[in-house]
Amino acid sequence: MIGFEFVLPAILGLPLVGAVLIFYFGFAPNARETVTLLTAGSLFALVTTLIDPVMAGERPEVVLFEMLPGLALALHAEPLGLIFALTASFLWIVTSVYSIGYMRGHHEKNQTRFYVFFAISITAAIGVAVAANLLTLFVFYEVLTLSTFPLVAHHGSDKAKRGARVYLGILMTTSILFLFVAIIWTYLATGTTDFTPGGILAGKVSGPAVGVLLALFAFGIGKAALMPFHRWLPAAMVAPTPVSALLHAVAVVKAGVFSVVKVIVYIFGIDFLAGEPSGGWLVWVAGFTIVAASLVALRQDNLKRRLAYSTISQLSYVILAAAILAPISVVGAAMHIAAHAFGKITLFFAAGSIMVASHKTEVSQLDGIGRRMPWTMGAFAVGAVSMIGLPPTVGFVSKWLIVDGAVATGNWVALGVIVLSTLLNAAYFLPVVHAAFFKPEEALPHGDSHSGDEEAHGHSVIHDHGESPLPSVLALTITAAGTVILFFTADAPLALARLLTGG
Amino acid sequence: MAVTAFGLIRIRNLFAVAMLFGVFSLVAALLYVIMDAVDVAFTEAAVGAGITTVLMLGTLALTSSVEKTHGPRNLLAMAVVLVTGAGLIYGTLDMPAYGDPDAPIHRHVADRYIGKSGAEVGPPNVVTSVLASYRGYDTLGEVTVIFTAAVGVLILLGRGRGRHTRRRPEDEPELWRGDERRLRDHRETEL
Amino acid sequence: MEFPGLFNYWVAVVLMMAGFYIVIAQGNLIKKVVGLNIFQVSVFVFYISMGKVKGGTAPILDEGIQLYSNPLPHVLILTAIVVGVATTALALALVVRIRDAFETIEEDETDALEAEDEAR
Amino acid sequence: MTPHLPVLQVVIPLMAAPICVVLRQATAAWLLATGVTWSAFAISLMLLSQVMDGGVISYELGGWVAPWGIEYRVDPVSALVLVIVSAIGSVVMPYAKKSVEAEIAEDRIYLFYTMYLLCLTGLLGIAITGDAFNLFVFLEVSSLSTYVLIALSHERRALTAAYRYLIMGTIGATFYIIGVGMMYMMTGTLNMADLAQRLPEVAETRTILVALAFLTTGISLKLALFPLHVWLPNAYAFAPSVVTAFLAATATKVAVYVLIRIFFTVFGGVDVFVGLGAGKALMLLALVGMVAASVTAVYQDNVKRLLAYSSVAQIGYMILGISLVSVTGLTGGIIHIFNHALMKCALFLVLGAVSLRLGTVRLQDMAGLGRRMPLTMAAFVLAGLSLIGVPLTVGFVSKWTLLQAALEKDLWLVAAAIPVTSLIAVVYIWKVVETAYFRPVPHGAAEISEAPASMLVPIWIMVFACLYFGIDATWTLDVARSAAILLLGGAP
Repeated sequence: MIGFEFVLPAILGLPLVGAVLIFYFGFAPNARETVTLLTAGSLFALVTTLIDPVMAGERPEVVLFEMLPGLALALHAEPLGLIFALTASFLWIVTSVYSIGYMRGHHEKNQTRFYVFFAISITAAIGVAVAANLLTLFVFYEVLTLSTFPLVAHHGSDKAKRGARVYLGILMTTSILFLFVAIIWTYLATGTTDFTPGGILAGKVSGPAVGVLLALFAFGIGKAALMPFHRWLPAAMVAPTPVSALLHAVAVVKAGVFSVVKVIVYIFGIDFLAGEPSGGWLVWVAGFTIVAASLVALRQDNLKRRLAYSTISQLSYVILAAAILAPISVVGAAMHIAAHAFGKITLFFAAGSIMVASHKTEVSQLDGIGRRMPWTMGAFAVGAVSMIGLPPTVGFVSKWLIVDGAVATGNWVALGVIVLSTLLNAAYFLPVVHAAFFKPEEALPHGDSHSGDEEAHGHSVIHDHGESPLPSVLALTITAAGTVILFFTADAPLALARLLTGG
Repeated sequence: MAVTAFGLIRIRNLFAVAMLFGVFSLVAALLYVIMDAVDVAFTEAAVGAGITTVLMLGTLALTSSVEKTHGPRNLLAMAVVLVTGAGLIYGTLDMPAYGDPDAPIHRHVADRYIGKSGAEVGPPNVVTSVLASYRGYDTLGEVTVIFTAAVGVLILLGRGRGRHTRRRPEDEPELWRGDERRLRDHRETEL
Repeated sequence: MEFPGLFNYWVAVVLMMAGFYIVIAQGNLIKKVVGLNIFQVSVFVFYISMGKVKGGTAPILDEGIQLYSNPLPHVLILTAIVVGVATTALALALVVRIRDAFETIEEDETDALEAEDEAR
Repeated sequence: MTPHLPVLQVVIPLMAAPICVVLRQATAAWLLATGVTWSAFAISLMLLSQVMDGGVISYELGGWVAPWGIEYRVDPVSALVLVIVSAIGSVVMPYAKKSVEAEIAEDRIYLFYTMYLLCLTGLLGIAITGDAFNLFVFLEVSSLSTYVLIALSHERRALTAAYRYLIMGTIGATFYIIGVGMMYMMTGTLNMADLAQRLPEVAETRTILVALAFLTTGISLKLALFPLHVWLPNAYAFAPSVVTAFLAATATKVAVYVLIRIFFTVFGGVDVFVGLGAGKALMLLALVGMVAASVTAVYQDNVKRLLAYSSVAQIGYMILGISLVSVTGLTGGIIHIFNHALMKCALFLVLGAVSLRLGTVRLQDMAGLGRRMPLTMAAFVLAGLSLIGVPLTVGFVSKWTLLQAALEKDLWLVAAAIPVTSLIAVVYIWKVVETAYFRPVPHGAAEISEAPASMLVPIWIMVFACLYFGIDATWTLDVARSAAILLLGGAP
């Protein structure tokens, strides 16, 4: 058994060392990619060593150093963070495999820069996951924002820069303007920023101030994409597909909702917040975001944009689940972080594969593509099912828990939202699947894509294409399988998630 | 004195301005004598009226001697000046009356200078004692300022010629000034 | 005795403001320097005024004199005068250089030329 | 040796300056100046450790007891400022050699170092002296040398910038003298500690009120407090690179220090902020300055001037910290003096390297520079992030402390202004970063190489300092806090 004082800094340092090595091996792509995969693999292995002790009830904490007097940069391991860290580190492996196929198949430039910043982003995401206090969380949160900027702006074109600017602008604005203030407020009110089971704010803040503080946190964590601060996600669609996967599944948005849940559970405390009526608005905002984003998704023809709005909607599921403030729904929230990660990454991988293989980006172009790319579209179908929340996928498990919590607390608003959005989810995903497999392939050549998307190179002739490169297909098959496997083995993560509420 | 000052605002010929400024300085020096500040009066007469005027004339020789146009009367400047002036007048209201021997200014540090400097330092001129001893450090600073200005002028105007003799810091300030003037005279003759 | 008591200070203030006005309102660079000098000299007058003791004499120790004017302001002003001249010398040197570079010593004209530089 | 440290601190560079003139040789002058600055740095560190261990040091010049003689007084605040000034002064020196050779005529270089040392002397003298009039003398030493240093640039606009600075600086100094004169008139002393004891008796008089107003205005001119900052942008933009880096990191900081001195030591026994209303007025100016100058910075095309406006905004932060009049606020103000010195110095040094290689610092000419000078621009990014206030950099520490101070007092508007200006900082820093990294190198651009090692090392020293003191701010915060407590405790 390795000591925690070693493991916790190690899972933080490993991807960082990886980043340095990747940079060093930039001249030799094969060596570089080997390093990436090795780092990702060993990171996941390291994180898994934390499972047993955490399950056994240990909550190890490591203080790295004191940053401000009385405020340390510290790491700890607890169930919620562990779920996030496991998800992120596992998906990093898969994403790396996929990236290799995608980046080479697509002849991207600046590949070394891509892998380096990807590794740094993972470092930051792990840092967010194991942060022991708000200050540490904030530090890694900002590092994550900054390190993903070069990824979003990867193409360097004007459009990419514009998208990246919106991305950076919104995330920076919300975090500095709201989150930063909220953290200092919390610190002044309580004298600490440590994440503590049961919360630290009880008795320190009361009345309307609780609602305001909650708002500062909820909107300040812009990565959770709560409306109206969701614009950065569609804007970031200019990035290459592996980056989208990183944003939507592996790290960024997950770090957002994770932080929100963590703040609700460990800073406010579920019981405290449940007793304060001024915090009740969050359910409404989250519910509104779910429905509104779904409606917008329905109208998007660009596949990636449709997925982006779907993400916005799904993220608010997590926030909604946490805001219901029932122990069982908080477990659901934790589960949904993992569930959505696996489902959405599959969908993005599929969208990227379609683009690499056929240069198609619009939903309306996908008629009959399932016959040319059966593996890809099969995986897409599985991912979609998980998004809708049907068995036998993990999406069903998390949704079930959330509904359970809503019923238990009699939160009919939440329940209505979930039912409605499930229908909407089906409405925007199933037609894609249907068209891919059951509509005949269009014979006429397509003109330039109407979206003007950078990645659509305007091939005027449909060329004969099959599946995308093997690594990509492999990756999306793994994640699709993951959603199914997690459904059948949900007990393990659930056991971990249940520790959250002491249940 | 006020007349000369206001005259300066209006006159455009810069030669006249320079001369008038000399007159202004001399009047100030006279005032100093009336107010018992003989040392200061000497310095003002020599430095203010003398050197400054020479400097100005020197500069005028190098540039143009007539001020070109007046812009429109600057109301903002006037407002700033009036506000500042009003503030100062307001501040004077609580000042001790002119020449009052009981004002705090005369009761604290100055007493000791007058009372003991003869014994502690030596020279009968208290100003000299204070300058050289009690506040000798200010004088060192003053020398440094002159040195700075001299080197500065040298850098700005000495066109690649490093011809100037080294002066030792313990020299009297007067000598320094003379040196500076020599420097400038030298430059003028070259042009 | 209120009025004459403060009269000296008021004169100093008026002179200061005349100098100050020249500095900020005049466009000619040399005249600004002149204004600066007037401003400073007036401050000196102000200092010397406060050092004066009615009935006192110059602070040179001598038998039989009891009342001296305050020597400290004199010392300060000696220093300040020298500093002022140094500043003036430097300012005038700068004016000469500006004249070399811009061929004018009027502020509005240098401003215009600077704007041209900016546009380049 | 040790008891004479305070005087050595100032006198060593002072004496070295004339020697520089005698040497008449560029390299020799550079060597001497480097040695002197580093020894000044060592002395300041010793002083700081002495002060932190043993309390305030008082040194009587010429053996005359204050208030009759002139006193040097070192407390945590002045010790910290001494360290900042001499540290920046010494770290810049290795960098200066190449940069100065490129920007200043060969035969004037030794005089440049003379001026540089004099400027250092003046700034150190201001920080260490305990006498109000002596401060004026050193203020003039530093100012005069600064004017010359700015005018040394071969850019002709530097001359007018220096002239404008001279006029405004002299007005500021004269205002200061008027203020000192009035205080002297009412108390009969010039020693700061003595003044602090005697002022409360006469604090109610109009004369003292006006004296305070004049002191504040005079110093505000020097520290470029909005709206008295008009001299600063051009002065910084057109001065030689080394000078800009040095001045940006030290000159305004020392002026802020003087303001702190006047408010908290000299007027320590007087209720300056609430009673005389200075707090509100300063806070307002600071806030307006922060926002207005930041916005102006966004529209600048010359990157040096962009950073100069950003300096004006950052000075607003310091003044804001002072105007909050709480231990936390003052700590924030003081620590920002330190932190901002580090990051601005780094940024301006980067620009010096850019101008050495590229010959210009205009934004459009910097396209694609990230590829051509990777190490230099990476330093710019890191220091820029610090300016924004990203965690793990010094900027974050300042903002954390200031925001905390604002929230302590429930000043929500102030609390909002701090993040808002950070966001504007994101905009102007990002403008540069994007140009340097995501814009292609213009066609036909001359081949350029990375900056020489003698420049990169100082740049990266500053950048690492930005990171180090951002990651572990306990030491700096301790010093700043003890200084703040001392200042608020009613003065030494």
